[in-house]
Amino acid sequence: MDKRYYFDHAATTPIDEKVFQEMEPFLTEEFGNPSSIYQEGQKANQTIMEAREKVQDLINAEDSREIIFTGSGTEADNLAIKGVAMALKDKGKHIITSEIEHHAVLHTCEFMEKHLGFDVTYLEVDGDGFIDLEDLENSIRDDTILITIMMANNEIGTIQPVKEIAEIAKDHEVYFHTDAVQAAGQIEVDVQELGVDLLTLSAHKINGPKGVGALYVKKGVKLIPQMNGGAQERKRRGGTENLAGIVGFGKAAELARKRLPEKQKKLIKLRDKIISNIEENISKAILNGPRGDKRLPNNVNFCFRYIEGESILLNLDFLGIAASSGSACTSGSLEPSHVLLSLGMSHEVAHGSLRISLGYNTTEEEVDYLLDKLPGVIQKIRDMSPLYDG
Amino acid sequence: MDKRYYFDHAATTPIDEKVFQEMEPFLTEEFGNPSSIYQEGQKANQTIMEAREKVQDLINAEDSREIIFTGSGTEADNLAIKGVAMALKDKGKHIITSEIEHHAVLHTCEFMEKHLGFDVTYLEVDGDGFIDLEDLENSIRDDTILITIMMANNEIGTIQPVKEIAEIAKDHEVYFHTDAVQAAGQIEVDVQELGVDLLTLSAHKINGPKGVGALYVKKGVKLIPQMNGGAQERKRRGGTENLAGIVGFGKAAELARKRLPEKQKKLIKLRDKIISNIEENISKAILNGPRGDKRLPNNVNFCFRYIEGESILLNLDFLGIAASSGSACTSGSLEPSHVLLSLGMSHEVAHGSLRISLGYNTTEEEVDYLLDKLPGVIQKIRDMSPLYDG
Amino acid sequence: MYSDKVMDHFQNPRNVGKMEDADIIGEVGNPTCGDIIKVYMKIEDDHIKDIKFSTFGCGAAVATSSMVTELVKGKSLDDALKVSKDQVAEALDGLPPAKMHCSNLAADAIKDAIEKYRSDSEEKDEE
Amino acid sequence: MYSDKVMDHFQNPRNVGKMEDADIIGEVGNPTCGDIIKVYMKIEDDHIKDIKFSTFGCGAAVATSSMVTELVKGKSLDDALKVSKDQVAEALDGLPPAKMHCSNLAADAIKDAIEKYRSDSEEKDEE
Ligand SMILES: Cc1ncc(COP(=O)(O)O)c(C=O)c1O
Ligand SMILES: Cc1ncc(COP(=O)(O)O)c(C=O)c1O
Repeated sequence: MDKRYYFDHAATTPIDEKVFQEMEPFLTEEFGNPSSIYQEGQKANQTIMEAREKVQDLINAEDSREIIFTGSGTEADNLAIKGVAMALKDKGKHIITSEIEHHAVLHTCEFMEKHLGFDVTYLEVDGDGFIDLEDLENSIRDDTILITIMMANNEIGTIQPVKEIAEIAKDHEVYFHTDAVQAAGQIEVDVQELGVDLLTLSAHKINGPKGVGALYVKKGVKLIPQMNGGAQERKRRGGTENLAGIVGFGKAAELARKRLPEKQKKLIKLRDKIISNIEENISKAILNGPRGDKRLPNNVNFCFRYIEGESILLNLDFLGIAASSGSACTSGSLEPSHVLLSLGMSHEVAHGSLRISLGYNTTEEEVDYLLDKLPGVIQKIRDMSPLYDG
Repeated sequence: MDKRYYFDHAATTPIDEKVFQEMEPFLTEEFGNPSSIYQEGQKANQTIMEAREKVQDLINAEDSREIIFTGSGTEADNLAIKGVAMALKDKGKHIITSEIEHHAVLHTCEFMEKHLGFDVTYLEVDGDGFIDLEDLENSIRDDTILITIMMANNEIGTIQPVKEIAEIAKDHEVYFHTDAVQAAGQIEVDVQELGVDLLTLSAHKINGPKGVGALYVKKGVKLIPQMNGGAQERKRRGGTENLAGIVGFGKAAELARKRLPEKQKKLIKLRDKIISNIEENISKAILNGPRGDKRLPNNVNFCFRYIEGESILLNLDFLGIAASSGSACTSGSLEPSHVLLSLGMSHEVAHGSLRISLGYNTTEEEVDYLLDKLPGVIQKIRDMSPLYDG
Repeated sequence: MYSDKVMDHFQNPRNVGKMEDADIIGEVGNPTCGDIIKVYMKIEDDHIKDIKFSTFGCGAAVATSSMVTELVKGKSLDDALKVSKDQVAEALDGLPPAKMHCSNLAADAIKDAIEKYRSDSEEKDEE
Repeated sequence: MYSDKVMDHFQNPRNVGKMEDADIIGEVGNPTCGDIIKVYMKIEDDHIKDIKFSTFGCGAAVATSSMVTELVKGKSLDDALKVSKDQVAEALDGLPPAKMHCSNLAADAIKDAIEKYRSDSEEKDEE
């Protein structure tokens, strides 16, 4: 196989070799059911405890029992929203979120509206994807029971003022959940410092395996379990644990924590190099999302006028480059990204977006290759476009 | 480590070497997100399609699109019950199940009662764990929308008359879901022949990995998705797919299908040897569940009077033997198994149960070791018991 | 996702480009839905003498544009009108279901061009 | 799940067995909840001269029975009464939280025995 250039770490990341090594025994000899009381089961149980502590450390939770392992980031988002909403429905049925949440949050909110009689406010965002704190505060009602606003956006890398949101939530005695799937491993995520009540993580975005996530639930927060079954996860999430997946998640969390400072420094440099290079070398390229500190270190997102995203991706793919246009999860849909539309962009422009997302192991050489190839690809597609006049 | 004798295949099974080999590439080089359109993603997507076809083959589904991959058997049970109930709630809010279902079904039914206003009938079972078909038919009401009865019981191995239940359900135009987690790989499971509408599977019970399950949903069956998020699984289950897990599930399904006839013959012989040996050599040993054809080939379950199950397990564990007392999932609880109580047993007797469950690779030598050690263990504990008079 | 033929036509589109001296230009789609196809034709003796296209759209939109121009080139206008979307998809060894309707507009662009050409001619005849 | 000490006392329970000539027998629990503990004592000079137990129950129930008999053996009845459940658990290097309450009844069995013994003695005194 020819060398591949992977620039889609926001969609998923390669599993770190060390993570795989940690998982392997639990896919071979060590197969006990963590609920069993004999040796094999106790070993499995112990292993999960250790993984839980590593995830705890990644987000500086007070107690490892505040971590509930789930089958994905999506499940953690579902559990947070449905679990809190059902626990507090007698207090009120109003939820506040933003227009640019991941579908795991947005579609769950829609589910609450459609099937469970909840009322949801979708906060608008500004041109860089930020919510307005005054807006947020004004939208809180007597019957508001939950605010769910993502820590960092998966498409445009906008980092929301989570700490300020948490303060507002606390002032009004409303629970605050944040989806930190894209933030963890990229920026510091300290649940105690941030003051959030619930927080979502996903292993496969931090060089861990797919199919395992976690929900942080601060001690004392009321939550009705959504996966009914056995007594696993202290009765808060039934189902035999994804033992190997959890072990991998633990190791990935440990590595992510250790690597953070160095990775951040490196990726910010690469990110800014890509942004300025594209702005210099490609006309009519519009950066989506903010610049600087408020942008994830690993995220670049541009709209290239007159052309459509999938064509860009396919052409890059021929050249060995993997990137994405909007969230990978939405690629089944034909609608342009809801995030870009929320920024105020026209459909036409939104169709022409390209997300380049970096990983801890992305090299400067890879970036140079991308920057060398991209202008030609954009030009080739523009030359075919009826909207482009040279 | 000393040799271990694993007799808890109903709790979980070792991952087959061939299954692990199939998974390994997807935990190392092949890490694409199945939703991505570039090479890596398409490869992952293709791989999931192939796994889906293998699971389809295991249960002889008409179309691979009838298989929804989930994060566990528990999730599949939750999806079946909640999904159908929410889709049909305008038609009626009555569900029929049995008293001896797995907690994944029972607790989901309780959730429907407590949180969503449904009404649930829990059918009683006879001394061998069978439901009464007349009882079932009589309990169907105008507002009944779903019958969920497990194909085979995880504790006592009772195989329910699923085909007959399906016919009754069809006569009354009620959907029928069956939890076949324990049946698949042990007896033939042919969804078309059985005539079921929904059916649950779990990979880790057939020598596949933990943390992946599947729900068969017959074409045309209405179901409201419960995991809201991306467009995965044809929009019926959001969340980035557990790629390696699904690959492993596919391989495990393929192997389970191929091994079935031989495995069945072998395990029935071993099972019946264990049963008759225990009955001959240990007094006051009561077989739980039926004998013969209507019992899972891999299941043995006895109550030993005057003693308590955990003590048996711990003593066996010292001797290298892993077995279980009731469902592994319930070992967190202090209540004796709800299944045994439903058979009409007293609490005291129910506490003294031992489940021995076999795998395709269980050998006669292992069985002989178990049978050699068990009487001594039982005697040792009885000698300590205030209820035992010699 | 895409067949090899779609990929080939996407990567090496036939008849791509604009035509300065086209007799007629057909156009379908709009930028909101993400696909716009323009076809430029030279027509002689009621036959498509030459044809070019430009497309704003996904891989399927480009490939169907390319394929349809191949299919109609040299054909009489009547025969060109008979080229259906299904034929285009078939000639490409199929399209993903999601793309069948929204990104398979190229045949419509041909029809649009031919209809415009004919109504232009009628107008001229009437003059 | 269990500490090494619990496992040791479970596997090699001290003072296990019945006592034919016990001065008094204490008993707690019932088979419904899954734990029954009987302690048999020989008492001399208000001290526990000998003690045995039999237990129907889980690993924790056996281990706490064994441990409590060790803790009270030779003690005066007053001192024996002071042995608490927490002390038993501590002496075993802890018990799983779920087992703390329901399977840690052995100290109660001691109390039951001593109380019975004392009320028996009072009756005798009154005779
Ligand atoms: C009958 C039955 N149903 C459902 C389950 C749950 O499956 P999983 O362990 O994959 O959540 C199990 C096993 O635990 C089972 O035995
Ligand atoms: C912000 C955000 N939330 C949630 C998810 C869902 O996580 P998972 O893929 O583990 O279901 C993703 C990624 O897909 C994400 O980027």
